[in-house]
Amino acid sequence: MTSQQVKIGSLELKNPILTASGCFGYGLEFGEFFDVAELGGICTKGLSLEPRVGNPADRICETPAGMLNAIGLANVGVEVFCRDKLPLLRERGITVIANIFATSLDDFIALAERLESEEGIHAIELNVSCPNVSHGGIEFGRDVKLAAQVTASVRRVTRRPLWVKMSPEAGDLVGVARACEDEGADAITAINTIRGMAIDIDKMRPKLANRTGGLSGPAIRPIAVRMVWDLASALKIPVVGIGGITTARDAIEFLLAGATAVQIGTASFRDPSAARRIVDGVREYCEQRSLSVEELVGRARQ
Amino acid sequence: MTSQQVKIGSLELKNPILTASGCFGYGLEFGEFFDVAELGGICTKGLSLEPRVGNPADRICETPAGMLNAIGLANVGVEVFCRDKLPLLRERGITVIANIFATSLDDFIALAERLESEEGIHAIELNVSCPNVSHGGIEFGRDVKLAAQVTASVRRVTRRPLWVKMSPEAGDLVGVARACEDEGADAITAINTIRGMAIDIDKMRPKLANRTGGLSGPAIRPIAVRMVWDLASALKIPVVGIGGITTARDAIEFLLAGATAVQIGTASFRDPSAARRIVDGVREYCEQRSLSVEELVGRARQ
Amino acid sequence: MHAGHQQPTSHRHVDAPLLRRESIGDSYHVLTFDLPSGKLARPGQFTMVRSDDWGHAPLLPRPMSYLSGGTTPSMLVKVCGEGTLRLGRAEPGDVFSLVGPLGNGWRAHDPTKRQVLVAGGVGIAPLLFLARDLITSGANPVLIYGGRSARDLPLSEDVAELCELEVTTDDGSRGHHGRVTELLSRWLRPGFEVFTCGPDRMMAKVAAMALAANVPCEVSLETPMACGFGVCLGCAVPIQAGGYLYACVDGPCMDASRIAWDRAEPLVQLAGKG
Amino acid sequence: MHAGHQQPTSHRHVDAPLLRRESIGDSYHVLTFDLPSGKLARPGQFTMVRSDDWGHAPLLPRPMSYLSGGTTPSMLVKVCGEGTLRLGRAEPGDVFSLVGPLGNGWRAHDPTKRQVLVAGGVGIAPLLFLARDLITSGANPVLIYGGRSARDLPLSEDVAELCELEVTTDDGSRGHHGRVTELLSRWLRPGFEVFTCGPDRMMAKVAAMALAANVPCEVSLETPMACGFGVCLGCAVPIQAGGYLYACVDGPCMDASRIAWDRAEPLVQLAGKG
Ligand SMILES: Cc1cc2nc3c(=O)[nH]c(=O)nc-3n(C[C@H](O)[C@H](O)[C@H](O)COP(=O)(O)OP(=O)(O)OC[C@H]3O[C@@H](n4cnc5c(N)ncnc54)[C@H](O)[C@@H]3O)c2cc1C
Ligand SMILES: Cc1cc2nc3c(=O)[nH]c(=O)nc-3n(C[C@H](O)[C@H](O)[C@H](O)COP(=O)(O)OP(=O)(O)OC[C@H]3O[C@@H](n4cnc5c(N)ncnc54)[C@H](O)[C@@H]3O)c2cc1C
Ligand SMILES: Cc1cc2nc3c(=O)[nH]c(=O)nc-3n(C[C@H](O)[C@H](O)[C@H](O)COP(=O)(O)O)c2cc1C
Ligand SMILES: Cc1cc2nc3c(=O)[nH]c(=O)nc-3n(C[C@H](O)[C@H](O)[C@H](O)COP(=O)(O)O)c2cc1C
Ligand code: FES
Ligand code: FES
Repeated sequence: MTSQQVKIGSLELKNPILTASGCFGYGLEFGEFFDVAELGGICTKGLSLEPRVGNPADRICETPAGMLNAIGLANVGVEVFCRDKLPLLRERGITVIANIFATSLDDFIALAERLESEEGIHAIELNVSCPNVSHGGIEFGRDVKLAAQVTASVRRVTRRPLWVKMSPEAGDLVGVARACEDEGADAITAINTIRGMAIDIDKMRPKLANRTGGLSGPAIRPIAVRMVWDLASALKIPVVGIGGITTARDAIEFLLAGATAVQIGTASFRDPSAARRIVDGVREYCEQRSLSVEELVGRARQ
Repeated sequence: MTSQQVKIGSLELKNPILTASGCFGYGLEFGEFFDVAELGGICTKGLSLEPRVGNPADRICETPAGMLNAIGLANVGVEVFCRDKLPLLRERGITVIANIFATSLDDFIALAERLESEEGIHAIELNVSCPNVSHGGIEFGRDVKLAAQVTASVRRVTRRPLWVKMSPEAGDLVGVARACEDEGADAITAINTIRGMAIDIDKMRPKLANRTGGLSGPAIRPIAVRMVWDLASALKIPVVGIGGITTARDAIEFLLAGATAVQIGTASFRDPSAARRIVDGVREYCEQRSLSVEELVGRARQ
Repeated sequence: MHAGHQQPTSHRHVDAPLLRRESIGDSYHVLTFDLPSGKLARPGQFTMVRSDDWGHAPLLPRPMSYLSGGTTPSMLVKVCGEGTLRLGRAEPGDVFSLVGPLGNGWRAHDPTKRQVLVAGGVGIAPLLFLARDLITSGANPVLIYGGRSARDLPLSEDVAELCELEVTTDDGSRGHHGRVTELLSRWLRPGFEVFTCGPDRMMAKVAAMALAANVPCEVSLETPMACGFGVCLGCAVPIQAGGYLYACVDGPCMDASRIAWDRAEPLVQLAGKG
Repeated sequence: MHAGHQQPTSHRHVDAPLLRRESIGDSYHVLTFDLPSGKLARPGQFTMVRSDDWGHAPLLPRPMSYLSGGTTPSMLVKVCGEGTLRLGRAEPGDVFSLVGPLGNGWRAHDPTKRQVLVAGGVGIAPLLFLARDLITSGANPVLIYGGRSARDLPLSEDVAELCELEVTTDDGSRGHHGRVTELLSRWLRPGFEVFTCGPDRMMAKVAAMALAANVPCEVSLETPMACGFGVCLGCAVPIQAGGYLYACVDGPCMDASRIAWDRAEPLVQLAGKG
């Protein structure tokens, strides 16, 4: 039995497979498909201080080997999450990474403070990179100074492991990540969706009411793997890889590139049990080579 | 009969379908598949002052709905092109856009000067955005000042229509394009490939000898359409759209987004006659709606 | 948000072999699956269908209403793009991933009323399933069925054998020459309730008429869907109360009066595709 | 760069229906196409095969050597990934896009010499085609055929009927227990010339032995290919003279002595896949 455990800062995960924010609801909706506690952990749908209804329809459309989404961070809000969802997650023994989102520094701080008092939250993931909201958090993620600032501010109010989720559109990705590392981030998550657009040529207008949406799915995997490689080369803290992972082979690609853990996003729509299958597939790959997951991390770089 | 003609600055194209640099050789290799003169035009493989042998193998690999390439701008060099290829292109009545590439300002200038004396070149396309060569042109394409500088310098030495091809990785894409417009570019081409990586999990190392390669194909289309939309909103000069176009429907998507013409890249590998078929498909679409191509341009924006 | 979905249930995701494919013309196909272990579907529910053979594209599973339930459930597929093209080519024995039954079926009918079922094209599927159910429970529904032309009225014979049927076609190639809404008016009286599924533009019109006439009206919505069980939030439906409901978990069957049809414009635009 | 490719020719891109698929075990399939109008292939040439049904993934056509030419050419496909899996499932009547014949075939044989054909696994295809040709032209080739096990020697019966055959398997399940290179040495004498196709690692070894023994050796290379006709420059082969040749237009058949095997390391790494 090879070890599947990985450590992200002080946080131990039973395996490197997490589910991605916005693609796994609040972690409860999948209970009917498999025991979610068997995953390394889950990232919640992005939480804001107040509930958000999200963008008008249409919000999604399919593209070659990918999809565009402009959900607009619809979510129940941090209060309802703590009241209705978190207790059930605790009960089920699920490792929870709370993905939080705000449009101002103060709101980011308020969110982190609000969660600090709650039990059963194992890490905070700052979404500074959502492409789908006007004056959205994405500015934070594209600018080195702003990213540093939001990381530092949240760092001050939480003792929990702090992850920062990168925007692939940051002109200076590595610079932004380094700044977050310097301000005390425990891990960098990469990548969020890439802004795209699809046009309905019969109706002669964008398919999404929001015009643009975030591109996700297998189509973006090569871009994500490259960014994870670049980040892992530049950073001391762990990188959590994400982008188009559909099979165990894909997950292993990210581990070999230098990711310490990975997140499964769009693949859960295609197959609700995708994350569960990937856990098994990665274990099998390790068994065949009698390598632990930690021995896989960054191995393609040697 | 609806008009298929478009104007890009002073250059008239019989239709909006061009072939992309590096995906159509020197325009001669396709003579066996169809009459290339029926296209709006072709962009040559990137030309440098001296011949280049290119990168070690493997240079390409397939990804979901896309491919990575790290050819390294292998090309016969501007002299051989002018001696062996250009005369044949002239003979066949093909509209030729010379895609040029250099790693220094002086070389860009020398290339443009060398081509100025040649007949049968209808425009110059500056590749300031190739991701596959170290100290490669890409720096020019990512920095507003450098992009402006190279455009201005080449502008001074050529009377030919001057196109500048954008890097999708410019943090400030619109800013870079505006700078080129201000310095006298006649059109902006978008987009070049996006840097990506694929890892062979059996060999545990990157599939490409160059490690990273440029992602092209249908996978990147939504990103390209969005960038063309953004550029068309910001610029006065025409935008030439490119990225994942495989069918006439895809080409029309770019036109509706604001592109005045489009280029066909990877699709020519999948079907050597792709560009030819797209010319027919676009005409058909126009006929059905009795709209000219120029009436399609930017129509999704109204 | 969608409490109904939070008790872990099982058998909601199965790999099922196709038992048979009956083609009706070249654009409609009835697919029947063998799924002894699956959860049983109610009329109005749907399933997310996909095959691993699709590889990376088409990427997402395709939502399909149940035409019939039980352990050999069937769907009626209209070919209109990449995914349905592949479904229309499926051969017996091919294995498909079925996530379902999903969503809320039609609301229970009111035994004191007569049910008027209004179907447009492929929208017949969930209504034929409903009609069968109603008849077993002693009701006597009438079905108004409209399509572009005679070719776009799949399964109308089955309906005719089952209950009262009124047919309309846009081109007059069969039945009344016109729209279902023209035949609907005379049924919009006290003592009736409407159930409708079809192109969104048609449903919007039917809903408006029913509401105006004070007749209860239930619609089955088609929105783009990525997951089908309430996690992607892609299937938003704007509602009168403000904000959105989610077609996959709060629907697809809903009381028409809840929907903010005015804000549902893009949804109505889907009509072409429905 | 590849002058041979610049005179416009025709019939090089046809949509051809599959005539039949003969499967050998579950991982090898002989596909025979009907292409009355196509250009005729010579041994050693290849074609780029794709089906529109593949949609966007697999994206690129797959290079396949001709197993036989004429107006009903055939290929031997080994299933090893997404594309070959689909090819292995093809049914008669399915239409494929064939771009070819492409590349240079085997160089003309030397009538004063005897030809030693060295095949590894699926590399048998272009060599069986060559053997047939040699025999029609009065030559008397010998073929050394190696595979992992007895299951990996497709078409060996056909070879046996045709000419002298020596078989080796890595696991000894058939013929000589070992590698082709062990049987090769005794043929490496004046008066012989070698033609080889198989895993790159095998070809590298065969080439090295032949060169050392001063016996002419022609190899058929497998490199990744996007276009197949000299425009993508993806199929680079490092050569002794420095720089690169392109397998699709300068090959796939080349004189082994031209290749810089030392710089071809990634190519040799492909061996696993060949
Ligand atoms: C709850 C529900 C029940 C449905 N029941 C049926 C049924 O019984 N029979 C039937 O033939 N069709 C039904 N549809 C519509 C069916 O899902 C679409 O026709 C199908 O997804 C089109 O896929 P495609 O790849 O062929 O078309 P494409 O246009 O290639 O699909 C592109 C993308 O758009 C989405 N899409 C396109 N049209 C629709 C649509 N009308 N509704 C939702 N998504 C769409 C697809 O899912 C895909 O993600 C239903 C839809 C929903 C939401
Ligand atoms: C000139 C030439 C002739 C060939 N002749 C034959 C033949 O007669 N029979 C046969 O079975 N195979 C032959 N091959 C190899 C065959 O092309 C590959 O096995 C096939 O492309 C694999 O595709 P896949 O999708 O199944 O595998 P995947 O691994 O999924 O393919 C992924 C990508 O890698 C490429 N690739 C993978 N393996 C190879 C390889 N060995 N060579 C080149 N590209 C590869 C694919 O084309 C595709 O682009 C030949 C290759 C070349 C270059
Ligand atoms: C429908 C949808 C909703 C998403 N919502 C969020 C979100 O709320 N917060 C966030 O940080 N990322 C969100 N993402 C981005 C994903 O977490 C992930 O970074 C991205 O989809 C790339 O991974 P994938 O290709 O595996 O899907 C969302 C993605 C999708 C498809
Ligand atoms: C094999 C290959 C070689 C290329 N070479 C060049 C080049 O020399 N110069 C250039 O400006 N772009 C080059 N490109 C980029 C294409 O011109 C185009 O911008 C990109 O591939 C996106 O379009 P597509 O998705 O239609 O292929 C190359 C692309 C490929 C796939
Ligand atoms: S389809 Fe995903 S939430 Fe409704
Ligand atoms: S395969 Fe494209 S140049 Fe050889």
